[in-house]
Amino acid sequence: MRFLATREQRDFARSLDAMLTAARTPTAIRAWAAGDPSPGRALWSRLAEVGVFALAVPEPYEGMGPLPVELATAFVELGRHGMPGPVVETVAASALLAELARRGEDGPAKRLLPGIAMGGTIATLPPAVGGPGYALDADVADLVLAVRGDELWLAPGHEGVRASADPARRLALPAPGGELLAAGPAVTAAVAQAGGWAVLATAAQSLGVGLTLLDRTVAYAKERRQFGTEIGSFQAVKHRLADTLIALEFARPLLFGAALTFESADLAAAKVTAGEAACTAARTALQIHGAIGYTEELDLSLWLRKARPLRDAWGTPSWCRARVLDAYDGGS
Amino acid sequence: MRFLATREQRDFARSLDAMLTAARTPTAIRAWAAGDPSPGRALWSRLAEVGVFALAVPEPYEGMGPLPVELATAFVELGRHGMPGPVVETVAASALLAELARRGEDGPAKRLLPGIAMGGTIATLPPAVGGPGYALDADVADLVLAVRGDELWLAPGHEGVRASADPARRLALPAPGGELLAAGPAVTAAVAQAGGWAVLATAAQSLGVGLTLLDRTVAYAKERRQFGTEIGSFQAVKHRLADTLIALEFARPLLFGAALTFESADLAAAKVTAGEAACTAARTALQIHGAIGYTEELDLSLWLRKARPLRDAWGTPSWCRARVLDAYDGGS
Amino acid sequence: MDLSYTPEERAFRAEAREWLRAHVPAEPLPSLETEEGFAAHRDWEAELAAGRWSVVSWPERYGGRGADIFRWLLFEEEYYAAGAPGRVSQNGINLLAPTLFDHATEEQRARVLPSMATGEVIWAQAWSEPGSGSDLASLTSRAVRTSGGWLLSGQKTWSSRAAFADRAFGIFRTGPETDPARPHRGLTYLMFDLRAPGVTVRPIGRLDGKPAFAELFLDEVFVPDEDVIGEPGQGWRIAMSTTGNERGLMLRSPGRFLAAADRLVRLWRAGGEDRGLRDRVADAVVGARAYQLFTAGGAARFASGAAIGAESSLNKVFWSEYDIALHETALDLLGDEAESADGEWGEGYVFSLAGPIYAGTNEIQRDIIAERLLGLPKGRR
Amino acid sequence: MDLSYTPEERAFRAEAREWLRAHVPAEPLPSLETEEGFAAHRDWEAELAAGRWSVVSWPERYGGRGADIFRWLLFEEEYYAAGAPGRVSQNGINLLAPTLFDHATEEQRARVLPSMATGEVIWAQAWSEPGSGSDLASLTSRAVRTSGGWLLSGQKTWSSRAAFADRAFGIFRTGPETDPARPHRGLTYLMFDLRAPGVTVRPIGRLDGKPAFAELFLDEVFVPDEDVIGEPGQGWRIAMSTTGNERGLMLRSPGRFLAAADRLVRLWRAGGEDRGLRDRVADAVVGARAYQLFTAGGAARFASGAAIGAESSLNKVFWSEYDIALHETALDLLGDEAESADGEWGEGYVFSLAGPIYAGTNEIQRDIIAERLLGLPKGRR
Repeated sequence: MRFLATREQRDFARSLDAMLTAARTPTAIRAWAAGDPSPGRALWSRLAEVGVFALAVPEPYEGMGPLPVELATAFVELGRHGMPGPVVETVAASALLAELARRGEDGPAKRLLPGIAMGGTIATLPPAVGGPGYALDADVADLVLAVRGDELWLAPGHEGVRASADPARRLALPAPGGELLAAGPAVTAAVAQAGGWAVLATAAQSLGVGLTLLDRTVAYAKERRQFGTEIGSFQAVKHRLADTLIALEFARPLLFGAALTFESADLAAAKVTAGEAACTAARTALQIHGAIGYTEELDLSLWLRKARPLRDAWGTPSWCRARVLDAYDGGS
Repeated sequence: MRFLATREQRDFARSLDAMLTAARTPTAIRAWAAGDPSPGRALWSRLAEVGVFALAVPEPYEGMGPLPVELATAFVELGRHGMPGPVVETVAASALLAELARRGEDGPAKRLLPGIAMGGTIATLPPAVGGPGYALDADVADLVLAVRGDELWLAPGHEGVRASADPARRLALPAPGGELLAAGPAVTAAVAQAGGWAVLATAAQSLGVGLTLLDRTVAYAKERRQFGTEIGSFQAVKHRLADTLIALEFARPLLFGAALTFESADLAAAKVTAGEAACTAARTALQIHGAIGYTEELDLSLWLRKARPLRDAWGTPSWCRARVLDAYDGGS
Repeated sequence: MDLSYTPEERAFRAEAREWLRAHVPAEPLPSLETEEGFAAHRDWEAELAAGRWSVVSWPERYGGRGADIFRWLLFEEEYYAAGAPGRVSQNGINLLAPTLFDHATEEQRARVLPSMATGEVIWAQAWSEPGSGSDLASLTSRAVRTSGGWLLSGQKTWSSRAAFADRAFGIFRTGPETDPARPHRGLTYLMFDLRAPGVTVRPIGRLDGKPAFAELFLDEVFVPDEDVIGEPGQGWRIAMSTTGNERGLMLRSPGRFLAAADRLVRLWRAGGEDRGLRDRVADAVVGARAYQLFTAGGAARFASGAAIGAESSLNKVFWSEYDIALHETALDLLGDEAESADGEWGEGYVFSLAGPIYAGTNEIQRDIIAERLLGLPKGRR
Repeated sequence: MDLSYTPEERAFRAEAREWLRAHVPAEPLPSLETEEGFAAHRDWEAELAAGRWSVVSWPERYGGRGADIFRWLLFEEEYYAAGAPGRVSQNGINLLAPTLFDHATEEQRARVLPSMATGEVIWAQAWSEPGSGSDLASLTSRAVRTSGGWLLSGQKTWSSRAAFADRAFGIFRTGPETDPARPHRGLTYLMFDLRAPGVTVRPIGRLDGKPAFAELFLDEVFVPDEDVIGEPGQGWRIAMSTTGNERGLMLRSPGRFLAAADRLVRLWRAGGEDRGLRDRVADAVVGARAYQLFTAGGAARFASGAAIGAESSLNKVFWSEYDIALHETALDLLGDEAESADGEWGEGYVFSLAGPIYAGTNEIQRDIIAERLLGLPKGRR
């Protein structure tokens, strides 16, 4: 048992970090929110080049997967840099098609998976559980899937876009009708599998969002002076930042543990813990920044607004906690 | 609307405070816990002399009541000084007998209320709702009541004493059998009325316990030095004490509001809020005192151990919150 | 001790309720942080003023009803219970007006208050500066003496409502360069026109993008002597004297939270009374009641002549944390629909997040509570 | 990155499980904070030692199995899952033994460790003094040079287990009078006999009255040179070097919380799965898993040669708050029966309350996290 990232995994994270830092994601996020997805699409392609969208895709379909630990690693970086777009949904769609193929229905996989893996296809679909059924960024996506009962449909686009609390998230229902891709129990099983990947990716993204909120706030607390001293020397500020670090650092092992076991309870535990930790980080970041943190023009807002929607997407905290206990059958 | 204590109410509180301070209640509390109730009984008589046990007793039975605001005022002081014994239960018993009398069954009231009001009778009975049915300090009480269905019984003593988390609270079941005092719907109504008084008195006692925990901790924080300075100058200590004060000061108006309206939702709101505030004060007091606060020999322990049992007695927080919503029919 | 109302108070409440029932718009107005919504809210202020409900606690000669604090609290309860619009005039009414009553000349009051009461002039506050958030004493914007008045230069920020408001008030340095030992000296309280030459207003979007406040760039903006409040150099004392009065009770009226808790219970019941969130819903009801009663006690002390001092810090921390908790509970009740919530819950949540920051951060308030109410030693914070 | 066990590890786990199933007392032992319970727990230590399970991570020559940290964690999981008794030897095993491995002579190890492993000698710690709780560097108890050894004088307090233990260890001032600028200088690490002439042990009752610790009054207590660990004057460095190693991972083993969460779920299910407490029960399960995995990561870093530094402060704050939350949830599940709960929930709750206080208060730990892990400036605290 060596519960530590391998050198390759660390290098993968570092190279994504470097690429996304150089790409100045805040510009892409603001453009995405303003209805111009082109900088985001350019970034999408670069992520695909290094394999991010191939991690849930099996090799026969131009993928490298399934590699859940690497996926979690990548999505922490996507969260840290605030990558816009239906990144989680694209992974979920790829996992869905891959599982369908594993169960014998490989037509849709053959047709659609290579495009996803290579980055040419941005896919989306509504979360499998509860919710109003919005498919994130369906207005931008190349491929909108919809699950209706035990049928998988290729939707003919989307209906009107509705605002999210995070302007870089665009909510729309898949349009009715379209093309039936598959039906029956294999679809139901594949939807469940896709949900697991989405939960994992969302948890990772949440953790990354929380880490950036903490990093930026620590940096601000070291700079900002009030009452003649850096505010980071006030014990109330220090302790709140310490508690935020604790929340994030105990979410991290749950995330990678879930990537390794892929068990429903572990996935749910990672999701609720990372989601709540990111929200804690958001509250901390806002309070310590004060009024400046409450403005949309500071880039901090790009992460602040993401924390809560990610906490609730693909399984609210309540849903996650229910899953933890449903599956519980004793310690270790 | 003048939601302020009158001069008489303030004077009443001040005279109780002076009496209990002079009486050095910690000695009585420790003796009570060790099985020697005599100092506690002596205090009991002095409280009765100034009318504390007459506040829920109507005038025809040697009482001064009903005076719920004065009762709440007195019980804050009892809590502040940690008065041992079934003070709440005695008030509940008196309210029960008074309500029975008001509903026409005045035999038990005539026989038993004067003794309670004058302080000669220490009474107890189990809480009306849920719980294991222990009558507090039944081993010391002169009068043990028991409600069985819609019957009120005078129990022939108690069964074995069980330990409480607060050694100054002694738990025992009323012994079976005894004398039937009353039966029928009047008993049920009187039990409900008694519950209201008990909730009020317990909430007041909790508030008093919390106030003392805060006062003693503030005093300690001003004295105790570590790292070359009073620990009360550390911001983490200051903020925790400030939050404790907020919790207590927002419980106080709920308590007196409940005394004025005597509505079920207001009583429950006061109880849960004062009970939780006292527990907050206990956690704060323990943490700021550090190891010395964790010892039974420091008098602080006498209040620390009381906070949680009082929070749960005569209606747990969950029960109280349910009452708040049961009765809710819109604001103001 | 009592909680009962006089027949006159009950009649006042009934009159307010009836007027509101007849006049409150059936549909919510557009957000007051938009140009369209600002105008709609200004119209609503005029309508309130026409019914003499815009400033009930002011003397009648300025447009009020001379209501005491108990009636003011009753009015607020009715106002929020009726679902009436947010008050676009609140900066003027809650911050500037008390200062005018305490420190202005009768001429200034007669000139400023009536148009504030009708919404004809909407006021923005101009306290903070980029380098001076919580540490207000370190202000550097200056007012320099000129013939017949003063010339303001410098930068203000977090000026609520300034994106669309007419005039503003704040304190400016008129004394010698900042003396680090006595930073509160040499500040002067002034009113100025947001459309005067030399004023540049740059709206700032808050988290949801709405321009809830603005930066003000001031370049030799002329302010006539008649718009100085109190003595030059006394601005700090004047500004602080109003923060210690009943403002502590009026910053958020209990009526707001009673109404919000009511909506929350309705949301909870409509969703099937989720047992997992029951305790938090109950706590919202209890908290609103606690705040109502705490305020009633404060009002009674105030009415009996006591000053509202550091205890307004208890109030500030309580309501600001309460407000966030209430909105978080609502969003959790909405579950995965919370993301697309707007209006009372979505915008309300964003608004609540500012509570622990503005009007003295909660960290500062807790320091004040610890030092002034508990007597703990001053630390370096 | 992986979470799998080798066949050898699985065999080790199976062996431990089987031994524990055969040996763990069917009924809980009396509380180890009573004389009777202390003796029963000492017997249990002997039984553990007979099975060579008392100190699995020690070398075989001292009674251990040379288990690496992964096996130690596995053993702990099995130990707590089996409901085995608390470890009365833990002060010696967790605090003194690591110091002996790092700083003692071979003679000292051979003399001290075997009797510690069997429970023949139970060790108490003697760190704190009445004026020095969190501020350990301000210690004033002294060791004065005498022929062939040292004479200890002064007072120690919060000495866990000392009411019934045999020997104790701690640091004493041997250098010049406290230099306020360098309070850590001149301290020496010593072991001494609690029954030696000059030692008075005064048990102190904790909140539930049980004598979980004691005051030690020392009046010229002779300590031979052979019981000094490391160089005289180096006591601070020696004491601190062990707090920064794997002790941070071993202070509370994950197995304890996995077992406690398991009991909590059983309590919740037995009570009908109260929906109002479901989330807190789930959080206990999640927290135990998080702590298990966090520790697994720390163990992997430790095994790969990294030092466990300030991150042990993350661990300390987490488990201590977790432990209280878990017990509070249990007591809330018990509702109005909580007052009369004893054993695992009642006594466990009292025990949990000490967590945020001892081994460095959580306030100090948060300062360390902020300064060493986040790089925030040192404040005056």
